[in-house]
Amino acid sequence: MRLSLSAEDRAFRQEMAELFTTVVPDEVRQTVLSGGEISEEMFRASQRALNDAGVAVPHWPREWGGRGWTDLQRHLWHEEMQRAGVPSPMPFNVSMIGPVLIQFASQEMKERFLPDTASLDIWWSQGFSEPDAGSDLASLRTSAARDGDDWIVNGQKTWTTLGQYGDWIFTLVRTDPTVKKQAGISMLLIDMTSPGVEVRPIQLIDGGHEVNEVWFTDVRVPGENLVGEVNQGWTMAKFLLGNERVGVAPVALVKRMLARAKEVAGDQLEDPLVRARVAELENELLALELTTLRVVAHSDGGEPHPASSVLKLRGTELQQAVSELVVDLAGPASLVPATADSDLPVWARRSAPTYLNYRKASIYGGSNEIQRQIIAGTILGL
Amino acid sequence: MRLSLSAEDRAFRQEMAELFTTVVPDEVRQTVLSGGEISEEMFRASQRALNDAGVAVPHWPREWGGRGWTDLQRHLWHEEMQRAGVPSPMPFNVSMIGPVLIQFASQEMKERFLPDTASLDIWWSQGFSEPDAGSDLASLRTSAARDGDDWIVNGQKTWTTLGQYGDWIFTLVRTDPTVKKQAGISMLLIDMTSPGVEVRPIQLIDGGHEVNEVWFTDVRVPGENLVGEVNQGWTMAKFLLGNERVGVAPVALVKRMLARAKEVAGDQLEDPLVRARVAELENELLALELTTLRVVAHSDGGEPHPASSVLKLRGTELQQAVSELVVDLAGPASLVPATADSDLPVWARRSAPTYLNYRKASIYGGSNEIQRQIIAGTILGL
Amino acid sequence: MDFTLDDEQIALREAVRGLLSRRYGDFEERRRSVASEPGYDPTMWKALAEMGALGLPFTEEDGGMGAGPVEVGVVAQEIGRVLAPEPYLSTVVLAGGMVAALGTDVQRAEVLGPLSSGDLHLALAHAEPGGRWSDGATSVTASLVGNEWRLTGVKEPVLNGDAETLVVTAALPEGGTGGFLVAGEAAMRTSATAYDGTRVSRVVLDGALGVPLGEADSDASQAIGAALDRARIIACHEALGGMEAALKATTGYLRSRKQFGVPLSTFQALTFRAADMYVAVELSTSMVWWATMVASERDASATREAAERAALQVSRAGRLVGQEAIQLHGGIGMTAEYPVGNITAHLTALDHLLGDGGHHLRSLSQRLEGYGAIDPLA
Amino acid sequence: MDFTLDDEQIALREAVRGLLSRRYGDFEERRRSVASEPGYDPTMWKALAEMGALGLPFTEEDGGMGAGPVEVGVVAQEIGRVLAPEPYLSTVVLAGGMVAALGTDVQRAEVLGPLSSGDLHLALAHAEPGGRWSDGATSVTASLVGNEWRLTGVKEPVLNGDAETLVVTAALPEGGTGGFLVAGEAAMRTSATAYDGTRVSRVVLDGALGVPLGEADSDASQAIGAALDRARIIACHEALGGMEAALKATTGYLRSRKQFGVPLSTFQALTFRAADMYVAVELSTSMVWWATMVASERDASATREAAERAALQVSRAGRLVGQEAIQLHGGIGMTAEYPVGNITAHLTALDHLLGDGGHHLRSLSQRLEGYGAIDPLA
Repeated sequence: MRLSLSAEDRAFRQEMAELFTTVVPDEVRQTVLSGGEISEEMFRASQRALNDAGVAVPHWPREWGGRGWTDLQRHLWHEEMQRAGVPSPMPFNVSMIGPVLIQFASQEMKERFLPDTASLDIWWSQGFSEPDAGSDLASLRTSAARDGDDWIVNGQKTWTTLGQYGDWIFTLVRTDPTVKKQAGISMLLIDMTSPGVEVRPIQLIDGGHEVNEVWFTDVRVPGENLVGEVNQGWTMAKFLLGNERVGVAPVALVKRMLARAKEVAGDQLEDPLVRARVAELENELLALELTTLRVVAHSDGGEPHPASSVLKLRGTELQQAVSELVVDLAGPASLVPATADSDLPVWARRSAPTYLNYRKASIYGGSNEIQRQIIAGTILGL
Repeated sequence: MRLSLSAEDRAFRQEMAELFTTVVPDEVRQTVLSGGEISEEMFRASQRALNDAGVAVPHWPREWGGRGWTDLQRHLWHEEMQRAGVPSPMPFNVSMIGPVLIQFASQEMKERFLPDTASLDIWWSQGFSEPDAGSDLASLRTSAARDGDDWIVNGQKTWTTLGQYGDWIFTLVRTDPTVKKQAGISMLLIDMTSPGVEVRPIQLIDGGHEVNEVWFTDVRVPGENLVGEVNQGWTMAKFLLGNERVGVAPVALVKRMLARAKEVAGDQLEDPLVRARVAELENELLALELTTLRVVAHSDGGEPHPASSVLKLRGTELQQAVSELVVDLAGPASLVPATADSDLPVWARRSAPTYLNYRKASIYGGSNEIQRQIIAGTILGL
Repeated sequence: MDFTLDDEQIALREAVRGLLSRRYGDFEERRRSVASEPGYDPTMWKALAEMGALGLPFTEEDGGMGAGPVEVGVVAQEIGRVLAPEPYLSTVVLAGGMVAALGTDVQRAEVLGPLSSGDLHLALAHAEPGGRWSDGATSVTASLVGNEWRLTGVKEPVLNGDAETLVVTAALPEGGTGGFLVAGEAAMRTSATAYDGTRVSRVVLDGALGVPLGEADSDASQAIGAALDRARIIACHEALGGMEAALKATTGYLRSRKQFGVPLSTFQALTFRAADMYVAVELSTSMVWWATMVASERDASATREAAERAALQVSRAGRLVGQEAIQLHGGIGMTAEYPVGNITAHLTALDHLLGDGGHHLRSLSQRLEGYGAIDPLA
Repeated sequence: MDFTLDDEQIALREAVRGLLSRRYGDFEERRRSVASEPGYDPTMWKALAEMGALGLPFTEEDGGMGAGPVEVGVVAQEIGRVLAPEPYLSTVVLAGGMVAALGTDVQRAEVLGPLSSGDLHLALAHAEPGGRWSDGATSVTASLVGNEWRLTGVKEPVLNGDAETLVVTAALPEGGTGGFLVAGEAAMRTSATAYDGTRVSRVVLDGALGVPLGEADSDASQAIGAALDRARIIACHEALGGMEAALKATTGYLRSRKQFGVPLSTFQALTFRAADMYVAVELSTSMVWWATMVASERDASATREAAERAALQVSRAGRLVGQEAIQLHGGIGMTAEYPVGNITAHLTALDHLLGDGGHHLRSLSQRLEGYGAIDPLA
């Protein structure tokens, strides 16, 4: 048992804090810190800067740009990044397709894709969810049929986050409809400029455009774009989803939200009920942060720590609770749109759409019901 | 829509309030109002007094002592009774076996049992639950085998509330083990002084003795003690359980608990967090009371109002929440037993056992899980 | 004690429901109304007027229908059920209610008659930047210049503030707050569409001419507060309609949507949560109708308390129902083209329009010593 | 940053767990110990002493083992797991901790050595009727009669107050609070068994002779508060052991118990609630070990805050876990002969012993402006 960081980790943390505030464009950081919307260009510029500084993909193998850090160091990296207002490297690239390629792809495919994946010169979209599949991913229907060396893809993906910026999309497709549903799935990389690929926006309740439908109509995909072996896609999907475990609790983000709520609360912080609500949330958040630290400090090399399963569940709950607090602090000002000509502060006018937007947090990326199922089933044996 | 009671109902309410404070022994009422424990004698004296005043079984048919009141009047009767600190007439008698006998028993059996049931000269116990049945009542195992005109009963019942005072017990017994489980059940009335009946106390976590196991070993029961027809027991059980609907939300009781909490809170009521907690509970309780009124004002003769299903669920939740509040108000004084030589107020020393005791409220008499299942299934069609 | 609608009230409900569901039964139509100018359907507004719905809260002498909170609540529930964007709450209930509360006989007849017939659009400019649901005004001030009242300051947010006539509250020179009628064009107004589809405006007054509602220069805070309380109760009805619709959509979805080869209603963890939504809706229903009866039959102080109680209950319930409705739907609940997420958005907006749960709880908890236990039958 | 026990600590845990589970693995044995005099098993107490568990918090000079909060926490968790009735928290942690905090070198050696060897029983008389977890004493007063300190007043509740020696806090003549050693027989004591099986006493002092702990007549409130904070953290460990046991019993029950012909674990609404219990236990675990490390490595003010944070978290979690454990068991969870309900009772008692969640939340919320965000790595 030791409370403090080692001298080495403390120095590392310091180094990260300095690095993030120097290499990433100030405009990006200020936009993030003030709760603004980040443009495609900002995302790309930020990740390019991180990659140039060698800190975009620290968890990858060294030969592809990794750093061989401990999980604790990766945690510190991530937390300092959040704290500095630096957008996380695009997860579709660095946490999803990157590791899959490293694990399953041919050397040739790795060389072709990994460098641009790390730098976000290729912006990847995720083509997993389908309208009729939801949490039951394996029942997907998008088909890929052989045509010579190529594949002809037809079908529809949905909930494709930031798909409007995507250069390529990694998809799960059904390559063998005759076998058990998990067995007939493959992973295919598709250039989103290919004829027959159409991205259609889905407008969300907060008014934003964040997710998309991606339609494939007779899209021809070269055979070399198949990752690994045919019908091995389910294995890759499970590998990919399992990789999400570290750093999934958005602790630093929620901390920043809550600290900001205290700042903007003004006089309302004199109200004992508001104080108690904030103090309770701070405590819950501390418990989550400490749980994250418990997990990352002891997960090197071994099995995932069982407590890691609580991180996403609790993290999204707290994120939602803090966003709800902010709407209540905003009060009637929450009714005024951020874009309106108004005397009211922008944080207040952004509060309700943000609250509504975060309702997604407990749905996407493994809903909280799925998380509870994992805890009940895998950990508690129920 | 009309807010006020009709002049008639208002007069009725007044009449009830006066009646309860005059006919029921003061000792009983003071014990109830101060949160003390009611003895067997007090229960019997109180119900006898109510019966003598003609208000023990108002919902029965007139020929057996009923009054032909509206559901609203019955509600007012019940609320005023609670408010006056009068223990409700024993539910096993007046709400369970009484109505079953009225509906299913022979004229002879009615004449034999109903008057003593109304007056509590027979104290009935309920013999439904079994150790391996729980909420799945129909899987009961206690058997009754024919022996000439008699039945020989073997088996075990459990969670028999106040069984230590019981004179008779109405039981569900398996009379035909060869058919579908619901089909082979009958209802048998058993004199608890019969040889082979043994009542064993179950000590609860609050230290009290409130429930019992009842064991039957070759208990001989005269054939005339069978209610209605053989193998008709499941119908009676369903009828009985369905009868519990009106007045199941212990609104007046919880209101009294909460009003008392405000009284004893003293200085703590200056704390805004305590005030808010009390105010929120009061509001929740008002919503429940109004829902009860909505139900009773419109359920005469027809189907039960769908909202009636929320009454027990929410009533027990609030009862538990108020009992938890009282422990917190008591603070460290809650650690001292009520029986100890102490300077600390008795309410504080009773608070924790009461809180623990009320955990039963969401388990017994149709657990809250069963209530949610009824709502989801019957009302929402899920 | 009677919680049932009479035959006339039921007929009203069916008529309004029929009208609204013909227009907005297809949710795409609601989106279209919101997206077009003026943010709702003027034809529907006229139809509501013809049905008598707009005049319900006003006396016949004032040109209204002489009905009361129960009837207005009936209409608001139906509006909430389909998220109809017509400005019933803002124009009829808030602005009209303020004129009814403060205006002279002549003013009431002049304003409420045309309002009831759908010919006059009215908006209430009461909220002020930085304010939190107070009865009075502080940052907009009224001053007497010669014998004319001139109003100066900013009002925001103002629902549907691009109306022809504004009802403006303003701080009076001698203290207290008064109400004024201001011609729309006398103010500088900018409008935008809020996240729930409502039109909200910023109204800047720079010496705008105001006609005092009722007696000039006498504090009307109490009457303003009473009008707000009545509007709070009607807002609860609108929320109730929304909650019922969200619950219905959710149970329908659980029954029909399949996952892992079986309907979602097979998953007990989900159906139990739907049951909890139902409980919340039923409890709110009781509380809101009770508050409506209090508003019909009792005085302003009883109505204030009832309005706070109903608003607190509906705030809690609305959050639970809105959040769970989205969660139980999954991704589709987040989309703008599906009703459920929009209901949640509107419940959120209603919750913060006239005072949220925390606001009312604070107020209720200040009066705790005034009684032992609440007795709704007293 | 390291949340793992070292080998020695693991060995300690295994040894204590082995000892306790041999004695109390059968829950009936625990009931027997509680029902007999003195409310626990003196043989077990001696065995704990021999294992070194009683001396863990005290320095070797004082006759202890020179270990720290981590080791004491390890023992408390195991005690909580089987609800062992031995008065570890009251005698070693609370009373012994107070002597360690306030006593002179000589006093510490005189008291803590025999305490560590199990030869001296000690109880802390600090709580006062009507008091709510304050650091100081008010109703028991100390006064100097000649050159002897005389204590007068009532202490209640006192855990295991029939001990040979009492550590009594008392208000000093010049203000502030001091600690005193009082011979058990110098007080009038009545004892009873609390609802969770703990022995609690009322201690009446009527001019009882008290030997000042440390310097006479100097305010020791801060040191008393610091000792209480350390005990709060250890109480959290005891609760943690109880919560883990309750969760384990509940999942075991859901797996094995059949209803409607299938195991309860078939019902998703139940398994999801078990998952929420697990979440609460994990979060508490993190917080309690963190607070323990703070107590080991940081100053009194950091430890106070950490103790409050841990106690708040454990209060919330303990209620959820205790309530749900009973509910998911159904009727059997209510019975005295089954462990789960008793765990809930003990969690309730621990929650109200040294300050409940609300108490600590109040305190934490007063310091809100002191920081932007909490940084446990700072």
